[in-house]
Amino acid sequence: MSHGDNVLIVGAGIAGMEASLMLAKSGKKVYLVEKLPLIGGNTIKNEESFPNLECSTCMVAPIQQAVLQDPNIETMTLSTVKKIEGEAGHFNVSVLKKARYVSMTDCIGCGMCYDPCPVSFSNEWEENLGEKKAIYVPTAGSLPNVPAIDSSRCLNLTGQKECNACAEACMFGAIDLTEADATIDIEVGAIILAIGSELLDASKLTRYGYGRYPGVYTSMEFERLFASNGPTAGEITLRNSEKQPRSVAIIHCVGRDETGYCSGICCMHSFKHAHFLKHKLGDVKLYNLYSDICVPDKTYQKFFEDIKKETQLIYHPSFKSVSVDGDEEMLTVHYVDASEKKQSIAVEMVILASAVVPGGDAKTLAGIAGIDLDEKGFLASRNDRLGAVETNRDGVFIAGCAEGPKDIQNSVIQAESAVGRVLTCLSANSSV
Amino acid sequence: MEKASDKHFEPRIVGFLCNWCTYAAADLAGSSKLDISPTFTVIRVMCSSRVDPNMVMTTFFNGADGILIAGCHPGDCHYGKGNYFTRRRYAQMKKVLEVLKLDPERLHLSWISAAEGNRYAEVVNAFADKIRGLGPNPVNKHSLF
Amino acid sequence: MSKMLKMVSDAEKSIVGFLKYLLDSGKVSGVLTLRQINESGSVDYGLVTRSSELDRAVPLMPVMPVNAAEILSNLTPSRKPLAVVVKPCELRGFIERIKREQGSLENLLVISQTCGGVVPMKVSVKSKNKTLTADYYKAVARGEIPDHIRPTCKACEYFVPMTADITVSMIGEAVSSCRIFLNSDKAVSMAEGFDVPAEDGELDVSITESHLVKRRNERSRLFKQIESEQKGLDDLLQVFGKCIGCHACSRVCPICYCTLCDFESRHFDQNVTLFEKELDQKGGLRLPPDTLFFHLGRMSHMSFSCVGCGQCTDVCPAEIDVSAQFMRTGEMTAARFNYVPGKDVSEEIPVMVFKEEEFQEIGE
Amino acid sequence: MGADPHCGAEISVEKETGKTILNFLKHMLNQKLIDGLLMPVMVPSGDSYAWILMKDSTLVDRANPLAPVMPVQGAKALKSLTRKGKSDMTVAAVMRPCEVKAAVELSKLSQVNLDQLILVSYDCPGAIPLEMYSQDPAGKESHFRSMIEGKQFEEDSVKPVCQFCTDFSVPASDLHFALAGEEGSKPVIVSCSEKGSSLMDKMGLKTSHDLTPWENRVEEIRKAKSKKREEIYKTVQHMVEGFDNLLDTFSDCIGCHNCQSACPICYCRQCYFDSKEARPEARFLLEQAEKRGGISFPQDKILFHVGRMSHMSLSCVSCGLCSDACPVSIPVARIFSYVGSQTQKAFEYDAGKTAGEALPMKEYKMDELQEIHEMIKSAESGEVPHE
Amino acid sequence: MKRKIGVYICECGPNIADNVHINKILEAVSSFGETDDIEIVVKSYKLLCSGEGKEYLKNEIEENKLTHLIVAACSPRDHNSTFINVCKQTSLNPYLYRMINIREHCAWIVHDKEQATERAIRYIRGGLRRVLFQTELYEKKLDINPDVLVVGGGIAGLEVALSLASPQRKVFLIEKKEILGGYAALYQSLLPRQQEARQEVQLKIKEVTNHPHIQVMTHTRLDQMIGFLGNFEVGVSSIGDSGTATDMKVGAIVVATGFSMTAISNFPQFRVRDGDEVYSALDIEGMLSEKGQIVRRSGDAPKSVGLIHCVGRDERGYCSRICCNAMIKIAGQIKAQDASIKVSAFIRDLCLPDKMDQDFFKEVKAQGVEFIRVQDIKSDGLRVQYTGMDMHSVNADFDMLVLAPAMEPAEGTAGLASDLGIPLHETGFYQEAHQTINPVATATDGVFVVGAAHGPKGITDSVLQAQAAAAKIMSMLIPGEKIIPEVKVSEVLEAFCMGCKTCLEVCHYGAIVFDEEKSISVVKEAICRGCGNCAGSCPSGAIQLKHFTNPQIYQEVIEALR
Repeated sequence: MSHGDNVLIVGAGIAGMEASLMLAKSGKKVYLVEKLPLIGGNTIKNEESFPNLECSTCMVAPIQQAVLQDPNIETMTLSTVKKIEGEAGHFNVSVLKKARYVSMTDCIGCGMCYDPCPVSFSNEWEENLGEKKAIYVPTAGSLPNVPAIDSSRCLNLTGQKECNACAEACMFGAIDLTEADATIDIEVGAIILAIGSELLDASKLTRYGYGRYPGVYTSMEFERLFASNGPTAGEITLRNSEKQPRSVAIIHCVGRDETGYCSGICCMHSFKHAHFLKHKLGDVKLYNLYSDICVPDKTYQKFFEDIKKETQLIYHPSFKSVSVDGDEEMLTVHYVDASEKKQSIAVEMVILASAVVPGGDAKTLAGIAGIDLDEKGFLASRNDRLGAVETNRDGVFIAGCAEGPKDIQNSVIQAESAVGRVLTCLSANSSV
Repeated sequence: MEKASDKHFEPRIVGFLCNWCTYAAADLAGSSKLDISPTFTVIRVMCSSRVDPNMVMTTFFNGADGILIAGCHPGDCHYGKGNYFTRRRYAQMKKVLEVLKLDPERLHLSWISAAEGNRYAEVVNAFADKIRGLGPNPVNKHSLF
Repeated sequence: MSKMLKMVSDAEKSIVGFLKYLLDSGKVSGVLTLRQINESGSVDYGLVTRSSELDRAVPLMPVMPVNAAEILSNLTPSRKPLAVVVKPCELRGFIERIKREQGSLENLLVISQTCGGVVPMKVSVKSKNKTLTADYYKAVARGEIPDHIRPTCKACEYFVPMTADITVSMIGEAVSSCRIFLNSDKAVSMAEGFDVPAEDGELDVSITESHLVKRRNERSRLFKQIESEQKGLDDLLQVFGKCIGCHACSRVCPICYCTLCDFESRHFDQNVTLFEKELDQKGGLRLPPDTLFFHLGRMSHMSFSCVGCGQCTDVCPAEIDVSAQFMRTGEMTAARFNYVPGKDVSEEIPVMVFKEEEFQEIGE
Repeated sequence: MGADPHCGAEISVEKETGKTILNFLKHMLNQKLIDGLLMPVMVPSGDSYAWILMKDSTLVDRANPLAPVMPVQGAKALKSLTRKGKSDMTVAAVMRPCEVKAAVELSKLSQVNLDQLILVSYDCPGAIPLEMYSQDPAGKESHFRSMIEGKQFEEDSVKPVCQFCTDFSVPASDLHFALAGEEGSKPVIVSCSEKGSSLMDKMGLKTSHDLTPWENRVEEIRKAKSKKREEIYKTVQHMVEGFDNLLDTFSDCIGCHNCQSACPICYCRQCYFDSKEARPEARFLLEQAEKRGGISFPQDKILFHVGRMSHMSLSCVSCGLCSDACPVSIPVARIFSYVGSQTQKAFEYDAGKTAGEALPMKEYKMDELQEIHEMIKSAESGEVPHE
Repeated sequence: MKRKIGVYICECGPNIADNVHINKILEAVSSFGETDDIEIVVKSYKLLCSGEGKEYLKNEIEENKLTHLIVAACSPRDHNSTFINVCKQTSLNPYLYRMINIREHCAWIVHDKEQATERAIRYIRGGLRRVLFQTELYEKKLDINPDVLVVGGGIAGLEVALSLASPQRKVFLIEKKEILGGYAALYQSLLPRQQEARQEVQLKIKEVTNHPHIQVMTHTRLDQMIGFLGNFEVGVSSIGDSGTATDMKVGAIVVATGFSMTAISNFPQFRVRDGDEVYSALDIEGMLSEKGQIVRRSGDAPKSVGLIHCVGRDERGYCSRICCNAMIKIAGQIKAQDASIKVSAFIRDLCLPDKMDQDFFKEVKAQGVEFIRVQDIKSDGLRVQYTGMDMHSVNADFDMLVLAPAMEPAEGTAGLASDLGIPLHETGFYQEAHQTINPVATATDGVFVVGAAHGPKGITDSVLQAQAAAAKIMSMLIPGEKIIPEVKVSEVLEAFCMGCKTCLEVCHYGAIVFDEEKSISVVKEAICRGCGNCAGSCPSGAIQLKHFTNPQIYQEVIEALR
């Protein structure tokens, strides 16, 4: 198989994984580059995904397994793309593979090394709601089931102390604190960028009081709070007290105005959260503050209609008018209603449905790949085929939330679509 | 019949778990090193709908003190609709055991998703405790079966 | 001169005592015997592993809930020694099954009795066994044929077990005592250490011979009766005409070991078009079909192995005396091959062997 | 097929109802409205009946549409005729309501094809146990006749299940002979389906007859019988509730599985419990015995019956054939009738009432059986489920 | 033949070794077969999933001439495939091997070492019993036909055809109308995403019609389909009097039958009489591409236009996703035509889920279009009566009204669905195989649904789905290669099947068919996914799931009850 048949996929979220599997199935060699120590992306942070409230792990785990077991897919975790040269058909790519300090082949994921590690820090993957050791897997059931060492935390690697606790605990000699970062050069015929997205940093929008009041959560924080494999094992309890909230306000469209677009998924996400709360906590007072209800799918409105019964919908014409203040215990949500009247509600918990924004590394990657960003900072599609996966650089395609906010379904569709374009191009190249 | 009183009674509990959800949950429980009743024997099937009444009844009358059937939550079936049929067959078997008052509590159905490692442990242990409370399956207690 | 145990208590007590010894001494790990399982007097076959469980054992009870031959097939080959108490015809049935690879004698200690016959199920179930036994044992002790036993039992010539390791003498024995004959070395070694020491002794032929005569007479009477009733196919229809085709007879038959009888198999379901043809010819036809055919077929398959246990008659919902019919046909076919079903494992089943020079008369 | 009669017509009356019906059918045959008739005919030995499919009308005279006994369930006869597809000839079968119900159940299992069948039923006073009948055929014949003519539908000389049968009239048949009218009323032919009414049109029957008196009478009897039913079910309850009672009730069972082979609903070619794979290994049997001090033979004594309940009780039509077939007189029929009534209630299903209705185990609804989820919840939250 | 079972216990370093007594297990297991004539080879190894481990296992199998293999280690979900691959490199059929999970199910969850050991032994003995009942199974390789049938010549159908057609893969494109392009071809201008790509639709049509490997059949409908992924046989016929029928063989089918729209006269709350100046959004599209501008029937331009969104949304039970954009576009065009025209858009919610939409909306709003949010709205002729969010009821008159009715399934959808064995969603659109992770596939393997036939969507999403389906097909049906269907499928035991069709009705994939001749069920192995629902439904065990047969499962049960 010529290098022209190889494909580089950046980002191992649902889009990247789906694309990898399909390309592998059609006999292409796939390099799947992921910056985190685990694959699965944001999907696996959701316990249940809308609209069917289907268990995400049940959906995604088989896909993760398949990716890791596929002989045609070389998964590179903790890795980032540093250089892309050449053109469609033959790109030269160099990938920086950060040291994991744990051997992927020798480690069998028994987790004996966690306890001995003397230091622990808050776990970003768990939205800092949980702790992790310097040697860690982001969450129970992470795949690949091999821990990594956080070089910025490890006493030994930061030179604070000659600590070998983990290495001593490991019976497989899988831990090597001397491992060094490596740069790997690969040749591929096509590239799919599926680096996903992030949520708008809610603390930037001070009026919502995020970071100021412990009772204010981002939607992703709440996801982890609800997740049965999350930091609280699925117990919905308030940050500062162990209590369950008795009243919750879910604020839609956080940052819609600032970002200048509707993220399309927050409404469903927020309704899902209302549903979670109702079902886990029983008698809890719920408010959903919205200005537009965006449920663009044949199944979504029904979902919305069902949830409507469980929460109190509050319409407000202006995003600007919504703000949160209060104290450790109680929060007050202020807004201006349809007839221009100031209103406020008192709640114990606020969940902010923050806008979906480009990943922090989008800009850099765009630079490396030599492709345009759109004015929102997402990777720009050329869409001269009316589709939205081509970029201005031939042979480089985009998929998933990297291209713009999307739900799982549309990420998957776009990933498959990108694969379609790749296969058509490669076969065009080869048939020539 | 003896109740929780009999101390050293270690029940024999059989669990038919679907490969995609509950078996995965069992694995998660394992890798989370949770404490799970050693009286519970897992039997893996691809889908909970594979478990047929013959199998359950035979297992029961050959002395299982408890039988757990567990699969994906309704709607999440890896095979589309399998667990809806599981539910019907379970309802039928359960009904028969109820009508005959043959300790219907010894037969239990549960939906446990792949992420619910903790819940798996809870369900299994709670079930094991209930069975301990019920005492041995009467078919094991005399020579007439 | 073979060995025997001279017991002072009645046959039932004696043999139960012996069985307890076998279990307690660990010489066997299980005992298959009839048990009385409730106050109302229901009897089943139980495989018992605890000697306390033998308190409800009634090994010699003149009933036959199931023909033990099939049970023995399921219990064997056994990797541990078992003692089994069965009636002579059950043993013969088992021998026939062994010839068909449906079990083995390995690790079995076979105990049987000189059998006074068993009572029909309906009787045994209704009278719940208690009442009938007393008179029954008296009659047996007197060497007579008891009343209300199965007609087939009355006509049974093989009431002396042929291949048992141990024979409990019943016919012509005093009710209050009994003799247990140890016919094999296995039996003798099993009895070693039992509180009653083995002494020399033979089963008293004169009694059995005289009893045999009585049975023979019953037998010929029964068969004459059948002959007088039936000459040809029409008469068979008389007998089997009311058959409801439930095939219970084949299901309880110790010889019919097939899991799925050919007559229930798919190539016996007819296409409706076939019915239509037949209907055009005959103007009328019976549904479900093949009721008579089934019996003829079954006769041709197993009658030469029929041990005349009489289960089939007992279970027939239409009250057809199936076993009499099969015994008679059986005797005729078996006689033809001078073959005695269940006599000896080494004796081959007629249909499994042939001799060059046999049956010259056929085809001439 | 709807179970409510559309219309009724009085028919030319012989002194005897059986004859009347026979003539009616003969007429259908001669008019070529049907190509064949399936009816009970006395067997040569004269002490039982067999199902005969007949074509020429001379044979018809030998048949007895109102046979006092039910040795073979009519649905079984129909199954043997149409299992492998519908016939080109139209066959009318005269059967008891429970036989028609069984036929309808079997049609849902594609064992009987109703397309070319005309199911003819009649108000059934019940069937006389075969055992009793064969002891005194002549006597029972006249007794049964007197029951019909005297319109006695609450007789105790019939099988126990018949005594409390509430579906003794107008099931899912096409034509039905209304016999249970008031004193002295004449038999009325009632059509219960499109097929039925079109036949009656063809025969030029004016279907103006008022059915209410008959319906009232039937309702009356039904009330009485359902009362009896409740009483009997109570006694059955005691027989089957709990391991010990169940064990005692079936203690005489010899495992011949004849209840199953007589059952019209048990359509399996080989019952799972007779199959090789259901037969335990010798080793396992001894292990079990060692664990429990002993085991009983036949091994599946209880398992078989409970297993059978969990399979066919949903379709049980309480015809009582299983009891007739039991060599040790276990009241299987009453037991299965009771269990069936319970399981059918649970699925809001009425066996044999409506053709074309899906069998409970063949379909599902997404949001059904919520009580199960409740049960699961409560069970897992530690409380004891239901009660 | 003497059976020789190898039992290999993976110590998994300390994970298993520390929590169970390996030696006790070895002892207990070695005694298993003594009474039957089975030879047992039982050993433990440090780490079987390691490179050396696999080598070791491979040699063990060959050297000991094992007939069966048990690996007692971690969860089969981790390493079953690992050891299957090991078997595949040896003479041992991988289906005579069984993996026993003594880590997640014993060592890690039972914290009393004795008990954990007892568990492990129980599981392994169960495996030993079971593996003896397992049978060799073999993969089948099926030839495939790479060609594809596309039903519907709208934008999605065109894209599928173009993405797939190649010298190795022929594409048949059937369209019931006589022209290609569908709705997309009617649009005079396209939504923000594709403004500069207007002519692209026309280009695609040309490209398709001239493509050497695409056979276009307009005025043609699909009549019937049989077969399975890789091997479908399809019958199509031309609509109308001639009705000539054609049969074709293809490997996959893509349904791109698009959508339809209810006439605006069908909504009771909006009374429209003939000649009223009330139009549907589509009428306006037509008007624009025809006349190049928006005018009343009289020919003069309207002074005021009312745009009513979400018409039929409640009735249909879903939001059609593109109407807001479409209407905003029209509003913009009216303003562009004459800024003095008063344009009022009556909205329920603004559904603008694309990153570009919001700007587009602001742009248009800036042109002076007034957006009025209503809770309830009706109209009679040109008079609109609405209730705002402040609950006030208002009347307004316009000299033109434009309604945006919901997108609905194209007519014939239900019929085609049953021909192709695809379930319908309650909204009447086709139901996808899995809404989130398999959105373009359907219950029938090898049949795909794309574009608005799948649900309301715009051109971009339709094209994406089209390319997605194309990709699925390209990765499934590679010209010249074979496909390997599931091996662990159900099989009917002819001798026992009574043909009650229960299995047939519970099967979700239509993998079981009825053989009228024999009057029994028959499993289509190429379609069966091996869930075993059929086996669970059969009262007599006449249908069995290979590798999960009753005897096999029951062996585990027996051991569990010991």
